[in-house]
Amino acid sequence: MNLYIPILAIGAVGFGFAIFSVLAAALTGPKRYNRARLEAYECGIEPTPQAVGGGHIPIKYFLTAMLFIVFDIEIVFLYPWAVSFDHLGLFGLFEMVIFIATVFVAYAYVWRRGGLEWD
Amino acid sequence: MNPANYLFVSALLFTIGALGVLTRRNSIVIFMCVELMLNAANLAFVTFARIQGNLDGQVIAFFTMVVAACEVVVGLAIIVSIYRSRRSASVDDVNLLKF
Amino acid sequence: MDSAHALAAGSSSLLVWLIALPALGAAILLLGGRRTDKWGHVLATGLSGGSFVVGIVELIRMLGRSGENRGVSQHLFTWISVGHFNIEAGLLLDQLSICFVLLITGVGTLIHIYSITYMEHDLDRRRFFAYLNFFIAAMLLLVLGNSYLNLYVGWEGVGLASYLLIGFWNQKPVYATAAKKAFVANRVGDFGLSIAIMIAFATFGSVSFDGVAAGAGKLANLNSGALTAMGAMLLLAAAGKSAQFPLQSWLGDAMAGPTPVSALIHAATMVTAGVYLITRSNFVFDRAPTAQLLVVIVGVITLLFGAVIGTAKDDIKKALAASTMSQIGYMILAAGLGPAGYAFAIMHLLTHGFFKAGMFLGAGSVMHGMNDEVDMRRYGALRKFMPATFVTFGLGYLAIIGVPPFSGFYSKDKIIEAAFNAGGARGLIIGSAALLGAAITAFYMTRVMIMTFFGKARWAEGTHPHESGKLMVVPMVILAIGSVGAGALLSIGSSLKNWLEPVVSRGFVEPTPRLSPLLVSTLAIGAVALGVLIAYLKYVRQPIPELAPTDVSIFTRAARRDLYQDAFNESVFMRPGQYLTRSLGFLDRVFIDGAVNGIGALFGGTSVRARRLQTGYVRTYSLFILGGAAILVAAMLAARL
Amino acid sequence: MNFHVPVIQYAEVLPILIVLGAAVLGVLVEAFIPRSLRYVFQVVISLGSILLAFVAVVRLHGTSHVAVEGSVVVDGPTLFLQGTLLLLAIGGVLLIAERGLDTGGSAFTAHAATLPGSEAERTALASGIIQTEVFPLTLFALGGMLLFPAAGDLVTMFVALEVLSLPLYLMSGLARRRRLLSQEAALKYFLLGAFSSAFFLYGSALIYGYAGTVSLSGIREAISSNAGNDLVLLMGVALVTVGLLFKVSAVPFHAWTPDVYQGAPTPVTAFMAACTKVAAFGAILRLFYVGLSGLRWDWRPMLSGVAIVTMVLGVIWALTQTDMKRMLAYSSIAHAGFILTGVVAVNKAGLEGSLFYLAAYGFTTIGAFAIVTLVRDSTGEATHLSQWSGLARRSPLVASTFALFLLAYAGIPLTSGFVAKFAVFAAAYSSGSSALVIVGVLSSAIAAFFYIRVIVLMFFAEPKEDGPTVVVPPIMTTAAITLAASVTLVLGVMPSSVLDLIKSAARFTF
Repeated sequence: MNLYIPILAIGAVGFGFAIFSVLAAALTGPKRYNRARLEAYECGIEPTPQAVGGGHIPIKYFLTAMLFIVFDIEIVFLYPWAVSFDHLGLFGLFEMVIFIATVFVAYAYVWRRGGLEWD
Repeated sequence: MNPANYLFVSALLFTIGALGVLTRRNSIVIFMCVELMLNAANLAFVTFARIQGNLDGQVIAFFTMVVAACEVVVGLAIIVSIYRSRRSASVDDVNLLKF
Repeated sequence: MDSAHALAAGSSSLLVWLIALPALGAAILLLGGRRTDKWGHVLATGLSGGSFVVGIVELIRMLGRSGENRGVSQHLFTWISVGHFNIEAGLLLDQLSICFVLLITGVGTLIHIYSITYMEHDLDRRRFFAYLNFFIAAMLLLVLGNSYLNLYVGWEGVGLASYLLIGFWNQKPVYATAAKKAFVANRVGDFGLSIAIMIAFATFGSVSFDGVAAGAGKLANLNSGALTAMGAMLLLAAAGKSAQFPLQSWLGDAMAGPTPVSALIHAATMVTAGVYLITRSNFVFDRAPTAQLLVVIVGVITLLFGAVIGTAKDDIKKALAASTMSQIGYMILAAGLGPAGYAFAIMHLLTHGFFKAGMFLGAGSVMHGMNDEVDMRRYGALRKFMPATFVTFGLGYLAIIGVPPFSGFYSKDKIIEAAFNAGGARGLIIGSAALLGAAITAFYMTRVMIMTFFGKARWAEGTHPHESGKLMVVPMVILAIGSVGAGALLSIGSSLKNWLEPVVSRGFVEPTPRLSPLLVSTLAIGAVALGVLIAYLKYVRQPIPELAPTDVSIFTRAARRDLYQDAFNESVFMRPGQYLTRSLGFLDRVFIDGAVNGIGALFGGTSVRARRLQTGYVRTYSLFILGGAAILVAAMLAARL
Repeated sequence: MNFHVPVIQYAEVLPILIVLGAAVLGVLVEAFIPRSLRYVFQVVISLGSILLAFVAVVRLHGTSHVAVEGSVVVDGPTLFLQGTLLLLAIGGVLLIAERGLDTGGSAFTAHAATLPGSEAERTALASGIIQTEVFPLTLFALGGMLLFPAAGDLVTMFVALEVLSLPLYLMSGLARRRRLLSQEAALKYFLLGAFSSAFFLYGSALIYGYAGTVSLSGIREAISSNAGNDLVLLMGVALVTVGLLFKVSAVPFHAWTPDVYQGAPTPVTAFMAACTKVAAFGAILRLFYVGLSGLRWDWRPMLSGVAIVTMVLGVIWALTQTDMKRMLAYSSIAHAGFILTGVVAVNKAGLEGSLFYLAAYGFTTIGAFAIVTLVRDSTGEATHLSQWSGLARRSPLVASTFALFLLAYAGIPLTSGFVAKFAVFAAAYSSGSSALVIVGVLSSAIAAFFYIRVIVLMFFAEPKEDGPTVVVPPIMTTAAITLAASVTLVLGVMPSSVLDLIKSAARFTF
């Protein structure tokens, strides 16, 4: 029991900390409109390239990032399987083939719909 | 080290994430705060797995990561499309639908 | 009083046919389409008559059983069964409902016959008959249902039939408006009924008449909150359906429908459903005196209200409608008097069913012969041209004003007597009001009579009044016979009272009357004579102008405008409703937004304060979620503390 | 190390596999089939797979088994809800596939990626391209929904939750007309949905910390043997509840509902409003009746409170709405409260009542939104209430059908809504929560007013001069409306066969 009560306390501390920091920022910080806070990355770095098409962020950037995340994450399941695939036998192989095939379908879709072309 | 400390960190992360959602204006940042909350849950899962002495929690963390990644993809797609039509990622600007 | 007594002792498999026959007719006519144009009306009339025959058979069977065992039921199917709760779709025919069954099917069939001629030239006659049959089926379901829920289904069904028939000629916007008014008033009433059902369910765990009666019998104290609330809600329902104060305003407009509809639905049957509801719920009202008092008050107000409006109407159907309202006020008043009055309420309902339906048919016959003219100032001297209509209408007139030995005398006189016998100042007040109502009734009905059938002809040009066809006259004659004889038949030897006793006033011992019946009768006849005399002086001695005079007293003006009931409704019901919705929107904007802004200012700092109106809502929503999560956590922990 | 090779009962999860497999197939169609043929392929695949899955569910009738290593439970409630979901999805897919209503061909934007109002959008519109990616998305969402009420552990539940949500986020943003509203709906739905699922996940972590397992039967045992720290358990339950109540749009987790229902393309709204609620309530029932039944004295007050607030506020907000879709959204919030009334009964009657209510509500909702798609003016659907005035003059059949759905929502006898309300209120009454019943009754009485208001408007008000036209329903929409209307009537007039089915099905396996 006693072990977990601090969770509540910490929650309260976290809550208080967040409120405190926001309030502190509001009270002590300069009160002017800051354009940087509305930027995509909110850290002073302007997304580049800038100004060519009126400040377009190239959509390719996001697309590539998204594709990377999708295909990168499948390794999460491959790794545990690789560690114990001899125990799992044919069953494991079969399931993994289905899994990879499904991911491959997504890949085929991206490829056919032009998601991999840079221009 | 007392595993409970990891739980404290996880609770802290979760609270910070939740308050971040409330206070931030940029939808990407809001979304990052949600990811923070998911990771807080992950940390809790892993810690509890350690405390309970079984591996379930660690496996669950894998699932959570994958789901979170999918969420990132969908979320980015939506946010980018709305940014392109409105030239703003601020959640304060999307309030045509109200009352 | 033995409330736990089951309402039905035996069972009968015939009951369903009462409803099924007219329902079948409606289905055939509606689905058959134009193919049934040729013979549809005959089929509809025949099926309605068939239902009447079944009713007669049931009556004969019922007479063969002893008083306590007369009720029969029929189980149809288990409608809803959840856990321990069962709702059976079942029918119940007892001494009370048989009265209604015979009235509905009997008068209904006569009106079917009458409509064959009346609607002859209407292209949509088949549809009209389909609706009529549908109405008969729904009305029978209303009075035969063995639970409040089955009653409710019939209740909605007659409502639907009523809108369909009021708006039957819905090309004219004014008719559509009338249908809308009826719809809204009835919705308010239905709201009351559904709340009453829910209260019954929440209190007794049952919605059948048996179950509620048993549950109410077990409640220890009189006037328990649940029963009073249920009674008040039932009264609201009755007021909506029966055009009682404060939901009375729709009845006059409902006269926009074809006249046979006015006779059947808005005079004889549907509008009396409220009286049935209150009488049927005697086990509720008898244990909720406060609700009963409310019933009496509503009855008294309406009977005077309707009578006063009746004095100023020039439209013959509206005058009759006002009179209907007033006569139902009498019935409601009687039903509010408890076991002493239920039987008289039903008696007046039955006699009124005859004479009022007959008078409406008479009015229809007059309109039929006068190119659909409804303004009585354009009538006059019709007795020579429409003798049959004149005689039948005249008999109905004698019945409604309560001239002995016509039927209205017996029933109205008993109600006035019962009102005086209520005792104390209360008895005196409601008794006097009922007497006053009788005098006014005599006045305005005499006025209708004189303006229509006597005096000089004030017809519009090109009008050639003529007697209506046989199929129209026969029903009028039959109803006229009813209006002459029904009162005596039901009243002599207290036959109806004894008949209904096992259902509505079991074990009730009649107190000794405070005023002698003879005195009350004399007073009543005196009041009637006074009313007739005034009308005679006013309308026979002086010529009747063809246009309504405008230099009239404020009372006439108020009565012409239905005692400002529309204005009243507008200010009492519509405005607050509009205000409520508007203020809700206002609350939304001020408080919700205000709160949003407040939170935004707290968390977002100064820049948000400057752009208060553009607060992002996603953030508010997530605040709801976070706050809700905190509350849920607190609630879970609190349950443990 | 003793290694246990998992066993998967493919036959028992066949309905889910069929739908998800068809979704993958749909993605392949998008990749390899020429554009002009895609629509036909997608419609055939979607409807065919749903029908096939329905047959599979019917064949599983009577199964009561914990499958896939405890992750999926195939029992009466699961199969009933899966069957309901599949039938609802047929209606939803028919609406989504409708091409005869919008002059542009379908309700969906051809290219979700093009800018609203840009040249590229006009080109895409002019080329007459039909959006077909929405079909696999629908099937993915449906697959998640089928899994949601069957989930035997919290992680499966979480995955199902995300699988059903992610496609819906995207589908909300696909409207052809009023695209800014649609995109806004997608963004709000996404951000709030992700936020609430984080609560669900954290709650699962806490429950795992208490019980040492995430399987519902394990949690049940842990609670009955009082295994660990109650504080962690109670907090975990509260947070998990947040995630689930968000999906059923209970107050105060409802805020997304009106915005998303209004902004999303109406066929998607129909699908989402009907199916999400069914699936999510299935999960709620399983979680609380199986996993947490030993804890009922703790969560009943909480859920009762939520039910009361949801009913009352949902109804009050709906009173002042002027937009049809928004009004239906608030009414769906109120209905979530009514269903919760059945849930908190925690007895067999409560389970039966909730299941029946879900089926009744689902079909009525599909039908009501289907009719919203029919009332259009030159700019698309005419959803403002004032535009509906006098609709019965122009199209008595459509207006009468809509009136039927509204009456069912209001719970008038002889419609499914009445039986459903009666069932849940009866269950709540028998479990002793009279207060809940009274609040429920009062709010349904208030609710009747705004439903009736629409009926009055349609039947008794004068039509507007430049009012919208009612499109003659094309074949697919007609089919969906007919399905919905007949179920609404049958469940109202002769509910006994369905009630009997539910009675035999309403037993959880664990």
